[in-house]
Amino acid sequence: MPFIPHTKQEIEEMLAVVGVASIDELFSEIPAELVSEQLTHVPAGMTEMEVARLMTARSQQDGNYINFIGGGVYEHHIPAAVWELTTRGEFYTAYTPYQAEASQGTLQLVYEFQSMMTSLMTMDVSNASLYEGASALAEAVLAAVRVKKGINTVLMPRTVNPVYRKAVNSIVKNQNIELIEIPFSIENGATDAAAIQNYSDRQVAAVVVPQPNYFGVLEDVDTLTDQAHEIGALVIGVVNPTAMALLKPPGQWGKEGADIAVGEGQPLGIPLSSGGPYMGFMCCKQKYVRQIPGRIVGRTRDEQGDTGFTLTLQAREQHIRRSKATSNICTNQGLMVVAATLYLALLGPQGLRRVAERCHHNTNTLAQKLCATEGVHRCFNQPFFHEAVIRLDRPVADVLSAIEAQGINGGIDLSPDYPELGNALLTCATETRTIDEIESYATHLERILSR
Amino acid sequence: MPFIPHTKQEIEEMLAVVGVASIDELFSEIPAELVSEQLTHVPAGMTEMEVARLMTARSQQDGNYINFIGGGVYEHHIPAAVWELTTRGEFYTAYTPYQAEASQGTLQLVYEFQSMMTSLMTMDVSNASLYEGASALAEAVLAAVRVKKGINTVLMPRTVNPVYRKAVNSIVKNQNIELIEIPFSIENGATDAAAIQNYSDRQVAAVVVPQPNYFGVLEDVDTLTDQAHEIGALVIGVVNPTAMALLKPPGQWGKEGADIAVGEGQPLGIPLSSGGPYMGFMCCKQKYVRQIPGRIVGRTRDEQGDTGFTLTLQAREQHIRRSKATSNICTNQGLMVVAATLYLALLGPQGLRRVAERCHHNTNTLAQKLCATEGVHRCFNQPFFHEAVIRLDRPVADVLSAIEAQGINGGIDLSPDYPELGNALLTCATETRTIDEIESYATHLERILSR
Amino acid sequence: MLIFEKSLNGRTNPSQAPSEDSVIDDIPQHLLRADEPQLPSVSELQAVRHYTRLSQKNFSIDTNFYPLGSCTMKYNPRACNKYAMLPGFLNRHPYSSERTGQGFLACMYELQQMLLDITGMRAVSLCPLAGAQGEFTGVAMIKAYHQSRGDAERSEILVPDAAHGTNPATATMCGFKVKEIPTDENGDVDVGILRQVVGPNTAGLMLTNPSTLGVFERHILEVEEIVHTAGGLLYYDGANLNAIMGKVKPGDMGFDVIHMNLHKTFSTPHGGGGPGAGPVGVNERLRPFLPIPYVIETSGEYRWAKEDDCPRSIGRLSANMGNAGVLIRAYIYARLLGREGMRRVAEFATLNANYMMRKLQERGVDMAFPGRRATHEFIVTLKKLKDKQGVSAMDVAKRLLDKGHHAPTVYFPLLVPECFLIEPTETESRQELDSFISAFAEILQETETDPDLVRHAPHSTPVRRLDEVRAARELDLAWRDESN
Amino acid sequence: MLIFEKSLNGRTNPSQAPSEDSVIDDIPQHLLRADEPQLPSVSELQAVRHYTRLSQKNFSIDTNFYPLGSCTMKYNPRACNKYAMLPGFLNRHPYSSERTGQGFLACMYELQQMLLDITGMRAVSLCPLAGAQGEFTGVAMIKAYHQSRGDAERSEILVPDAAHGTNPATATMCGFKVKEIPTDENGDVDVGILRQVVGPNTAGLMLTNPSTLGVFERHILEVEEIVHTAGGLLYYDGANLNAIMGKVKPGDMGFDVIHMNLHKTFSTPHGGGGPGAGPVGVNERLRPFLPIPYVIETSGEYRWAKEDDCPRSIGRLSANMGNAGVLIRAYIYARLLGREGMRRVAEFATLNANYMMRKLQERGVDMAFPGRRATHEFIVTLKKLKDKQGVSAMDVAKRLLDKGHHAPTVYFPLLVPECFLIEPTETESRQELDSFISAFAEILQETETDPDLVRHAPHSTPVRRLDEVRAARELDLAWRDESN
Ligand SMILES: Cc1ncc(COP(=O)(O)O)c(C=O)c1O
Ligand SMILES: Cc1ncc(COP(=O)(O)O)c(C=O)c1O
Repeated sequence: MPFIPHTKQEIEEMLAVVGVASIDELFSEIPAELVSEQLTHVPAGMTEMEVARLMTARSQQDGNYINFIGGGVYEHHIPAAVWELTTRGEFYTAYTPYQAEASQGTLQLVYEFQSMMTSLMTMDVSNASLYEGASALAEAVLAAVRVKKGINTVLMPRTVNPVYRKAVNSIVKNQNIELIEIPFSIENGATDAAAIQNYSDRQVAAVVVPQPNYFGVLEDVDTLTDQAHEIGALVIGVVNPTAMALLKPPGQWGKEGADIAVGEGQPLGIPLSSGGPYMGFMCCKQKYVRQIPGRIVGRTRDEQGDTGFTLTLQAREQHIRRSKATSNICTNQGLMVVAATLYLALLGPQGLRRVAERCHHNTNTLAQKLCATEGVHRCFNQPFFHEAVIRLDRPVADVLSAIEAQGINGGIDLSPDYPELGNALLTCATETRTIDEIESYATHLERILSR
Repeated sequence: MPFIPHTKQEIEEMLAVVGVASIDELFSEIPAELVSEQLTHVPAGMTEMEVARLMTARSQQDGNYINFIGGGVYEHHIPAAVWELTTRGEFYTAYTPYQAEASQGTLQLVYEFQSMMTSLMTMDVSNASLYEGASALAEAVLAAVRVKKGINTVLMPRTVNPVYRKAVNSIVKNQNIELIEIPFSIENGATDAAAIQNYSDRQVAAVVVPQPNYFGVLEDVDTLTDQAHEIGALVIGVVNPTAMALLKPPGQWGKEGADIAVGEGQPLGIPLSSGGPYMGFMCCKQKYVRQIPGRIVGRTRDEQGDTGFTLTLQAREQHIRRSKATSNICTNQGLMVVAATLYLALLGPQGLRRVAERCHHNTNTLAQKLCATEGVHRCFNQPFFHEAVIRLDRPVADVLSAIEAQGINGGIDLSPDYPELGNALLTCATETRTIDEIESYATHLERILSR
Repeated sequence: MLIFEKSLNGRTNPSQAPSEDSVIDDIPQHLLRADEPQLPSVSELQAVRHYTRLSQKNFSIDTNFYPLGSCTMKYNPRACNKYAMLPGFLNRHPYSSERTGQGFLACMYELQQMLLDITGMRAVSLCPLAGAQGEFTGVAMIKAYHQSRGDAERSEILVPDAAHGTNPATATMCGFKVKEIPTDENGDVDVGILRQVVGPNTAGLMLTNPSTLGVFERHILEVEEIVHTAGGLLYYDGANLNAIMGKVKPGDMGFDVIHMNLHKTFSTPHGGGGPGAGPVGVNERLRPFLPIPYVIETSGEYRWAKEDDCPRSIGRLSANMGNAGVLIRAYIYARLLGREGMRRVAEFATLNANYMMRKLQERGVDMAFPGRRATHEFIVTLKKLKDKQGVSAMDVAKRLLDKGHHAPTVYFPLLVPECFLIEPTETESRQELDSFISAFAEILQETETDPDLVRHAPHSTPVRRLDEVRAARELDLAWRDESN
Repeated sequence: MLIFEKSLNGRTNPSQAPSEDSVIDDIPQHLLRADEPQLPSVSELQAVRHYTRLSQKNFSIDTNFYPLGSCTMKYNPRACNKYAMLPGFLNRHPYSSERTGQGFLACMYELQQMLLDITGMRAVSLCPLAGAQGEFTGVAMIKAYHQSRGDAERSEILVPDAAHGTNPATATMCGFKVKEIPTDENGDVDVGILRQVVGPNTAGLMLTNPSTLGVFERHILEVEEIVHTAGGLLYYDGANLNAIMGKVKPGDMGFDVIHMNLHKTFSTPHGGGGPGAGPVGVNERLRPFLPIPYVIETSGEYRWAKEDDCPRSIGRLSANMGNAGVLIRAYIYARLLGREGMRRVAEFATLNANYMMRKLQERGVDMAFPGRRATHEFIVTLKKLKDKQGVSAMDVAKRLLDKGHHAPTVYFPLLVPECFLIEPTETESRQELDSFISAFAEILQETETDPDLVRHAPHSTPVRRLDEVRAARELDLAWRDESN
């Protein structure tokens, strides 16, 4: 029996110990009318060899595209050591470190992760991960509303990733929280800072500030932060962690810094994988530590005075606080934290910075090459990072299909979410793209547009 | 600097400790005229990302053929756990277990491997691996000659894998050992047992007995063994380890059993990999334990009486016995032993037997399907296992090329090594081949031959 | 030692960073970072060695018996990892077109179909990223359902007192009030009280069955009738599906919505805390509200159902489409097991639990519900030991670590004093169970001969018992370079 | 506990064996096996858990500093493993045609070219499967060379007394007599004696340079002249190439034939004992004798040179074409390092060794050759400690294990009493070196304060000091089921 070690003789002996005649008798408390027939839509079991063959075929069916899509999820080089170590059984098959003494590996690693993330964000505190970027932003909104008791409004720039805005809304609307959209300048793609001033003192719990924003455009984070603080709102930064090796981190925005920083941890050593598993991160100022959700690891001492690590501040969590918990989150994305920690340790501050710089350089090159074709223009005149919006002279979807037929994933069609931008295409070239690939994209685009 | 952790400051401090001004000064004892210029044929270093790209392209260039080649190297299903564990750093990056107390993992594993191999072969002793099958056979010949002091002749059937015979000869001829070829019956492909009787008492150190032989033909191992023993020779069995789950093992051949058993361990969980690394195994009767080469692990006690494992009988080996050692072997194929041990543990006696049976079943099916085409015949009428020789009506090389163009590796052209067999093709279908693949081969063959 | 203590300014790993210099002078100075983040500067060997050694400080399934109740710590087949990590799966961008993902989507679609069969529900979405997000999704659907019918009064979610913490926490997150229903002395929901509590405010009841008390809720059909009659819906917390897979279907018990924990029942790894996957299944009534996206098939082509297809959906819960890599592992697991294997999971998980329960009883250990059959888990109570010897369940748990076994879940459910929730799972051999039972008996002996040995356990772990109070009082949550 | 002790008759792993029943009735009964081999019958989890736990009982590069002299235990980049394990490489059958292996062969060809450059030789074969087989190949070529000239008298191979055991053992295997050449007090070959010993019987001299004494052979050009003048050839044991790569080429020193240990210098893993790769390089003189196969290129196509191309070759040494997977790892390593990186390997390996040597000297440790520069390794002698304290080098070695460091090579070379051969390698950080130095100093302290602590070391390893005499006397080389 696959994965079941029992022999016939053992089964009999064990049934005798229990004092029943058959395994079915163990289920005798289940009302007879509920017991089901054989499953019909689960096929018969396969051997590992057969499964290997099936999965290899399935995975090859999906082809091998040269990727210029970003949109918050980035193809980066992942050092081989990252996943060779992350999948070690001791990390891969452990549970949440509830028994601290038997989990020092995971716990110390998470403490190191928290140290790395707080330093990258220049914040005081980090948790041990949330599900992914969008729900992390939702949790930040809920935390801000808890801090600002009684205020249920949060300002959400239209420059925030549309799927983030949708997911946040699906989650927070259940607590009657209202997200008010802040417009952006159609010239430069940046959030309209002045709009914040329309909200006077104490009406707004928080202002969300993306950096870079969904368009890759760099926001004037200092002004946005200061204005938000002026109207008494908290500032929730949504940032790309790779970018933070290069750009001013949330803790340094404006006079006081952002209050909470969240984002998608996928760029830190986590493969694209059709969308997951990824990892949301959340950092905050010390004073809000009891308001944030998710696990937190602390350094402490053991009975003999030696250093050790343990989960702490669990009184925020569902297994202790139940209906009064800061969140219902239990299982998080622990293994992705292992990968991210290894990634950051292998890259180091300079390595991460070089990756960020190269992404920018490549996207810059890409934008220039694409815009060399007639009818192709940059959408915004603002400084950008890592992603660029390009305007075409015809519907983007058709162009992307034609490019895909050449083995290239060209980017994201913005027109459904931002009709005001016309035929806008969001595209990106990380450090993994070579100049040949960038030129091939430009050449194909030119050919397609000249048809 | 890739893989070198030194910072500028450290280098300076370390040079100061040593008391030199520069690294070059550390090389001052090397005669100046010998110091070389920069390397010219080693390209500049690449990043891991670039190497990943290069190697992915190179590996994809080699295509993905459906494999019907055997010839002593077999495509088997390898459980995922085998290499996920074998490449754990603690196995992968350890050295030979010279410090036993710091190497109990490797040592116990090797002891378990020795236990598995001796049981599979029904022999008393196993070593901890040799390089691969052919050189293991050479070492067995050398050991036999050591046992039979003064006798330098060994009988080598023509049914033994030709590359094995060549390699053995390259190795043993340096000690003036003569290999005498024993012919085989052209009807049934089996070694001519009667030929052994031509050699009277005490002229022959050993007779090599393959099972199955290179053609996949099953030898009458009992008769061969008894006749060899009758003329006072040792018997060296060369066997396929998978087959030993099904076939009578060397220790049970004839009245007294073979004296030494060797072979290629590749079928036990080791990938094809263009020819290596594989693993030679060698087992023998207790009385010859001091004559065999290679490392051997023994179970013993520690200072407190607890069980532990250590290398033993090292007085046979080069690092102790130097010019009087049984062999010059030092580094062996340790990591392949890890894989083989895991493979055997995961398959178990019944699993291994099912693999052996399925290989036979599939090759049988393949032979039948191929021979359904006109002009294609089985070469031999003898029972076989795992491989089959097929005779075509035209040169095999051309047919194999045509089959290859269809994405199929059809087998081995025997005509260069066995011109007496005509257009003979050695082919094989392991448990990894599906009936569809077998039929596709037959269909393509029919089409090609009907041209 | 922390990785930071091995770090040295100026050390780099050039193999891991792009080698070409880049132009960034178009980014204005005031947007740039001035300082360097305190990430470690270590060599590749230092990183590999540090984290390899750290890993060895963990207990895990691959190294230890891990009978953690409610968590289903069973063998994670290595094949699931290997084939989920094929480059074709890893390298696909989530926003690339469905045309470029038919192999992946086929797996997802078939997984949906299998889950429907196993749960007896009518539609399923693979989106939720863990059990708790599955719960959120389910309760949000209940809310949307009542709202769609103008039934706005229903502001309460009922939860048994034995429920997992995520149940009440979820209800709150969805804007509901939580009402606890007590458990009767046999471990079933107190049906009498349930009858009194339900009413026009009842939005629904969340139930785990088998419950977190290690027993099957025998009054399930009565409970169903009470709640449905009152106009509430029934939510099934599928964390314990391992106990009944292939034997009973939640849909047949009358549940309207269910989440599953694939990281439990379908054996995807727990990864030291995650990731998981918490698909939700619904009956016809709730189908329109399912979260997006999920996979639909039209004439052999797979695609994501999104906003346009599902106008009444509760929407998205995350930026992407579920923990795809986890779902692929679950899919592989399901294919390896097949329909017969699914049923055997429940059977042998249950056999192992009942065997252990009986053996421990023979050694004098008290059960919380001695009159009941164990499901895939059971509850031990060490109250007598605490009262007599002053040795707590936590002490015994720590001492188990010394004997090479991970401790069971302690102090949950909250209503059983000094309790262990013990779940051996079906993949453990009898030898392993016996070894745990002997260790347990040895410890009980030690509580008499040398209670301090137990009170100060563990002794053989990388650290001794940790001071959790200090951890919470003197918060030290991140390393900072004091030398700077 | 052995895996066999976890085994139970009748337990199977159906996922791992073909599911269909097979027909085998055409095989006659007398050729079949009657009994079942005693392989373990364990579940997948039992196997995974057993071998995961076993692995943790090893010291390894990935977990410990491992300054094992002559073995070059440096970081094995994980990228080498990952990309060598790509399915395209793993799934190729060695007897498939060269057309189906151009990607693989390109790597092999380029590796040959790089090795030629590094060694200064004229042709190279990648066949030999380890250093010792490389030596065999080289000495067999020397034999073939003399034979081809009718120079049949040459029956002796000269070997310095400091040489690695494989050198004399190889000479014997090739049918030569071995003559040992002593070392002078500074660690160089005694040139005076060499002159006396060479003659018409001299087939060749095997030399390691830098030698196994941790010094560069300063008289190398003189030695070369003596041997060549006598009509012998010069064999270079390249085990220590790590010390001089990119700095000096063996070809320039006048060697006729050389082997390399790619599992040392090119950082392919040692794997607990292997596999290795021991390519041989030759100058023009020996080129015709190179073992087959090796890769040749004609107009952009790669193929194996075999019997027909190389009629005077010494032939094959194995059934296939070298340890391909090891060679790919070496190739990747070479590409990661590049030409500059190669040179740095030698430089920093040498810096680390000289630093350690000086630091240990400062702590009062005696060097075997205090007047010499260390190469990438150096020799410590603890004779004084043995004489005064009765604590042996082996005792100190075992005590080092307690401090978390693997011991250096002990009692080799044989001519230095109570010696340690210490090779830190270039990939270790100064922190790691300092930590070893402190541990060493601590142990020296302990030999005065508590010598028994050292004599009975190790104390913290999975087992205490093992009885090797018992192991050899009461041979127990395989487990047998005593219950049968
Ligand atoms: C009974 C029960 N319900 C819900 C959950 C929450 O699931 P998750 O941790 O995947 O969010 C758990 C997990 O421990 C559980 O045991
Ligand atoms: C100096 C020297 N020569 C030769 C060898 C033999 O190499 P291998 O172990 O690869 O056979 C070694 C290996 O330890 C060595 O150190």
